[in-house]
Amino acid sequence: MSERLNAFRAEVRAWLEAEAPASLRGAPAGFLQGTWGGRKVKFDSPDHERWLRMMAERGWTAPTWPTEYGGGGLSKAEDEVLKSELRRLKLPPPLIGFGLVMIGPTLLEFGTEAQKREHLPPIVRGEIRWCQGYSEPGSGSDLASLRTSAVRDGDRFVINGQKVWTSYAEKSDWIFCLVRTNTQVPKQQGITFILVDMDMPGVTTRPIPLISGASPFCEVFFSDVVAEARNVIGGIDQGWTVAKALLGHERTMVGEVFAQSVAGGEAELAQAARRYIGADADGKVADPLIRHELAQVAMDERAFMLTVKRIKDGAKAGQRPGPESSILKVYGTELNQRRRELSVRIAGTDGLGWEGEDYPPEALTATREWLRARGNTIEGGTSEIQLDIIAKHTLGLP
Amino acid sequence: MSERLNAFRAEVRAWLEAEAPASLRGAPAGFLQGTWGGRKVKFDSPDHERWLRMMAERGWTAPTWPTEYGGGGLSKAEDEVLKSELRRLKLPPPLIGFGLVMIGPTLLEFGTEAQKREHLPPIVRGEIRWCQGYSEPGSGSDLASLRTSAVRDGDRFVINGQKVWTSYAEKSDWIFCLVRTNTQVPKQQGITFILVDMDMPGVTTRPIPLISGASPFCEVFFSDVVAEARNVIGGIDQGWTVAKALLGHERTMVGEVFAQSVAGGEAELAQAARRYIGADADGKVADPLIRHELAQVAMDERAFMLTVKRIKDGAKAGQRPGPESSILKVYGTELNQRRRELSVRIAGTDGLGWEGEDYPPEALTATREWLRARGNTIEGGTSEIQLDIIAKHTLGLP
Amino acid sequence: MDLVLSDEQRMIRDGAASFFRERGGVARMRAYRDAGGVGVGLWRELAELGWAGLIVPEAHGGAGLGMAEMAVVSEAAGRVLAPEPLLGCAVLGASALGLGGVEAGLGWLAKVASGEAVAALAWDERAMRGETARTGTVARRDGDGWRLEGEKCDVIAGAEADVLVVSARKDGGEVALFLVEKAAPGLTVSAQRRVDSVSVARVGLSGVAASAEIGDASVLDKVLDRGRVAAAAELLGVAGAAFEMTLAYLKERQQFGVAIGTFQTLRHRAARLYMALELARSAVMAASRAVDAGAGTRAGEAVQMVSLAKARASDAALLVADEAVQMHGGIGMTDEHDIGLYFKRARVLAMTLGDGAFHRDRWARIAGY
Amino acid sequence: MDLVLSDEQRMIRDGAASFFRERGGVARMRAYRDAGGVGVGLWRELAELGWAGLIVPEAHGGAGLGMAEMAVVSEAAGRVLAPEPLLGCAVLGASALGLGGVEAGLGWLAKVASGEAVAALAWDERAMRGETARTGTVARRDGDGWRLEGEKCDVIAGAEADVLVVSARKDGGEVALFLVEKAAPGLTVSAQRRVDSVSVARVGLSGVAASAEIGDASVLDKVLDRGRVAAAAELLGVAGAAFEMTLAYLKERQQFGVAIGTFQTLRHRAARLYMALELARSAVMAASRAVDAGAGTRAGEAVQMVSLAKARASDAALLVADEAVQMHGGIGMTDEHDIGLYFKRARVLAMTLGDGAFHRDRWARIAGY
Repeated sequence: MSERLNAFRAEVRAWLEAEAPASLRGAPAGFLQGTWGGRKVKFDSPDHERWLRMMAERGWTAPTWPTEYGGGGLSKAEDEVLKSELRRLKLPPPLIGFGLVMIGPTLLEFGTEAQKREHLPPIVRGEIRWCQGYSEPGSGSDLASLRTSAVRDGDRFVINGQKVWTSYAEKSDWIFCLVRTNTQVPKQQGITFILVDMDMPGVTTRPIPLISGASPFCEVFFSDVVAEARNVIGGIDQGWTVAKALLGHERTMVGEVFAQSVAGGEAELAQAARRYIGADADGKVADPLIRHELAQVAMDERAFMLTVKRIKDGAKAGQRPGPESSILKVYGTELNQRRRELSVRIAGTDGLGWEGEDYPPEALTATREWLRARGNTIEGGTSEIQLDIIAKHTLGLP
Repeated sequence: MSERLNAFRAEVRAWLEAEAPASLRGAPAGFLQGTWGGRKVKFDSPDHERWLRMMAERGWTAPTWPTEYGGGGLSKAEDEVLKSELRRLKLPPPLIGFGLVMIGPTLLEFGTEAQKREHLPPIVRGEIRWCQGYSEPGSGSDLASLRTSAVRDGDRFVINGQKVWTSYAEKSDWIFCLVRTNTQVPKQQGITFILVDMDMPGVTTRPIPLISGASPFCEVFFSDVVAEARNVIGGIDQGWTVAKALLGHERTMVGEVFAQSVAGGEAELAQAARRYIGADADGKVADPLIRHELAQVAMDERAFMLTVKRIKDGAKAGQRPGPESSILKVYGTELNQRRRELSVRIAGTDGLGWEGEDYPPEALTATREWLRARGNTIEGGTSEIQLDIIAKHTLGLP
Repeated sequence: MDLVLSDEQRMIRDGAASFFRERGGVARMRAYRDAGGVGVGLWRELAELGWAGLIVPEAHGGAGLGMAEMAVVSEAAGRVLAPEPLLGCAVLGASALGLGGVEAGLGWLAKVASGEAVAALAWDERAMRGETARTGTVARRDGDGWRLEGEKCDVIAGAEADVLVVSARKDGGEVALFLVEKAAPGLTVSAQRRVDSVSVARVGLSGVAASAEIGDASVLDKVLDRGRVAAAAELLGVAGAAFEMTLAYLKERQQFGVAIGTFQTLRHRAARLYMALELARSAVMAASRAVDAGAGTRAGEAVQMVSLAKARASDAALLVADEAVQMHGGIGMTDEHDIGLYFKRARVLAMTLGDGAFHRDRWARIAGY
Repeated sequence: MDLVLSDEQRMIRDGAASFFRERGGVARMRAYRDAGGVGVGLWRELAELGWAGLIVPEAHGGAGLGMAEMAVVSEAAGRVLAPEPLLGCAVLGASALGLGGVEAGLGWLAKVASGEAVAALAWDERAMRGETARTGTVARRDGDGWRLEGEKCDVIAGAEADVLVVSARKDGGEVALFLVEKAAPGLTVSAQRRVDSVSVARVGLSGVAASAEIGDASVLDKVLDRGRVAAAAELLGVAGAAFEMTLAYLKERQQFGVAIGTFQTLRHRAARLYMALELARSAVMAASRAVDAGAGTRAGEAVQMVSLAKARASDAALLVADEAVQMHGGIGMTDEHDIGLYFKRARVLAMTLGDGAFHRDRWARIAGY
């Protein structure tokens, strides 16, 4: 087994060394860096395009998906090897997006053979970009109360309503939506999960500016939009099961994203504190409260990252994912808020800057990140909902 | 009016100057200092006894109660004058206890003429000491679920059950109790407020040691205890109305007690911090976090006392008691906890002492006060219940 | 010093509330922002109502009232996020001109009270972190006068000011206040936009001739303390209005078939916000009265009350602001909803003239821990 | 350094849990307390199970295991508030005797491991506030040996100890560790009772002759860090058990016709306690492994992990303890209910070897802010 893996590693390494575009090597590995794909794709460079094509050809844009749907057909262990080799050369992912991490896995779990054959290969090749149509203005925490309606008309559905908080809707090609197909039954039982081509007439999008400025979020309006009945996933009125599976997946992802994003934050904050506040005779950050909060945030970050590691180590050791994972979303988002808050406090008067040449650019960024972070405990399931879930499912409270 | 008050003041002053026992003047005015009265009364000194008798004779142990029940018949304004003159000579109150502040006012509001004539004069004279029988082991926050039963038998009731958290039960003569007289109706509608002579056969009491050590709290057990039906206050099955009125009164009192108790705490804490921690080169308490928390607690105390003052000033100006008063119990008790917590932290290793000659006596006291304070947010209506009340009644949340 | 509003104060409060309501409430701030956030809004109208000169002595054309009355107006302004420089001009500017009792300063007061002239105080600097003892701007003696050298930041109403009062160290020693007129050569004023979209000025002083010295460091402290009381009162208004919007939302927003205000967690948290606001209000009332009582109070007492008020109001407002956005959920994060405007103003005012931590440190210093 | 328990560690955990359960759980602590709270309880039995010598090298009669294994036993002991001196003797005492590698100290280890002798570390003093740099006890050279002068406090198992390791400044300079036997003239040991009813000793040293010098300041730091890991692990046990008792109470206690665990405020607060405990657990696992890895880790890294674990575990335990009493309501305040015993032990362990604030300061120092 390990021998086969070693052989695989050698093969991957040789191929990457030989073929991967030199211009992309040594890139900083930000988690949102990479090509999003889609009909309106914009490549950062011709090498980015070449990199996508060559990886997609091997199915390595979706390494663990079955080869019959264009995937790489790799085992988890092989996937780890591939990832570590990409990291070794500091290569960006060839393709990112909600097709790969959200609708793709959902189709693999709930889709019919025909649906998989139709929708997965274009995702692997980066030809179709997907977005998510879940929340509505009246349905936030109570998602199942959604009202966007889909009325059957032969082998089609006609959709009317509005979605909100759809990331990158204006750049996407297809949207996976929750729609109401039955109003005569309890709310969870009348929801259908359907795929909609956003090029169809009647779909319009509008960006949502936030308190922190521009954002990828959009509203999406449906006015007599036609969707094919064959694009219903998991059965008519059966969409809630599909939706919940996807949501659970999303929350784990969010926790991990925050874990990645906190790494290295400590040093940055400490530097800012020295720059803005200076040091006392002992060489300590001159404001003892700020210094104490720096330690608090840094230590909380470390404890958080160690918890992420503990969960992963447990999984590696063959333990079932423990209930600890339920805390990642709540804690990770609050931690990010506290960090941004501290960063603004450290910046003093600069921390209040909104625009203007007199403010240091990094201070302006910090201010907007602080504002943006307020949304972390709301989006993707509010902290209140997460705590309810922990109380009920993890602690077994009645 | 003001002239009459001035005349009254002159009269009071002259009388006190002439008659009040010299040995009692200049006493520290702790809010629990004074004679409790009752059949088992213990006077701190013969002068304390003389002081009680001479004040009771004028009805000035209960200055505002009507003279026909032994009270002083004073107006509120006259009462204020009397109080200020007592303060001037630093005289202790001649009599304290739950008769004066709890059952007395309740009888004045809800009692029949016969009940008032029977029970009020012995309170005024300090002959009968009262205690309160409300909570039961199964009925804490949900007081109305109480189960101690009283069964009618002619013009008597036979009582069986258990009360808990009765302060000074073993030193008291009578207990005012909530008992269940009807189990066939909604719980609030089957409760009766009744007065019980604790010398009756079948009453036993047991003290409750707390995590902080000995306490005035007791359990009271009723085993076929007989009470006269004429001692029902407010009607059979009508006790909940009486109980609620008394509870509201109690909560305001608790808030005021905390307001009194915080005064002067700041200087004491600051001195302890200097003694235990020392000062840095700038003369500041050497631990910057402790110093910061000292300021936090001191400022919170000041804001709290100012709020108490604002409520009183508003009442003086003829405004109806505002909703602000609902916050006193919650905030005052949490403040006391934080202060005790800080005091233990300041004392370092001494803060952990339980007993032993090697610990400074004030540190041992501080430790027990810290432990005792944990109960503040539970007794007299938990903070959770208080916050529910604020949300509903003050904020009008549904 | 009873902590109740007098009849006159109630009248002023009600008058201010209805003025701001008639002028469009918070919608006016949104329009002001979308128009670029420059200028002093309805300053002339406010002056006609007597608010620009509210604390200016009657002898100098003002109403001769105190901070207790000013606080009432500031709170009303805070409730609608009024962009006018009540704090910047009517409190800081007017106090800086007048409290030193120097003719050159007093002479401006009538124009300030009438709204003809805008005055601003330039005291803060980027590296000071609120401590006047760290003032870096220097005044060098030049014949009978002084020349100023340095850079000031966050000057409220600085871009619109006709006259500036600038703090600087006399020959690098004691801090004093200097009068600088708009046209003075060497003076550069550039507007900057803060998160609340109200612009403040960065002021460069390059050998600028001061027209007079009008106060010493103790005057500056008194001016700042008046500003702190006004800022605290304004915060009460900002946070109070944000809290009421949130309370209304809790009653109205339905999820899971019920109003979200039925959820106990939100109820308890709302009750805690209410407590924080009530305690802050007591402190602000006490501070305004202590400042007005002036010499009548124990040394340090008024200063401690001011720090108490500013700390409490700042902390309460930040807490309310955070919770208001959270309780509004997604809509609270959108630029379209007014709660975000309150969130931003709360932050700016909380940091202005010292936040909670600053004032707890100051309290500890005065109390001698 | 994977953060999972090995099979051996699981076995030790399960063994310890069943041992303590069979011996009566927390009821044993109550009985111990009611009997006056002196002595070392079932120490001999614990020694027979190998726990007294768990981290003593095999060459000296111990099991030769590490802090990762010790942490597992300490947690199990914490869950039942075991009064035995695992922390005092098996960790602090044994480490102080052995880590300096000096024969005079090593010679005691076999007896300690077998339970024949109890060892204790006397390092703290009333005015030190946990900082070893403030050690006041002095060692004066006396011929080839040293004589100790000073007073130590809070010596765990000090009253029962056959041998003490005492920290003192050599001629007022560097701190070092000295071996002092029970019978040494000039040594006075008096037991004191702390809130958790486990007695500790105050130790007076009046010209006491040390039988050897067995370690320097760096050894003391290592000893204390091992103690911190063990205390943090014990806190996990104390807080974990208190949390589970509270959770059970939330499910069982009925008010208003429902279990109080249906009230959202309590649910959310319980969820937060859970989070605090899980994060503390991760930190404790990481710290025990970092200490065991020793030289393999970046300088400072293990020390930071230790401070992280102790700070996190202390803070989590204090939070859990406060909430556990509050959620139990009145019954939680009675001496009769076990939750109070947990409350008190949590406080003692949280303050022992540095509380959260102490370790945040230490972290900041190492991190260089």
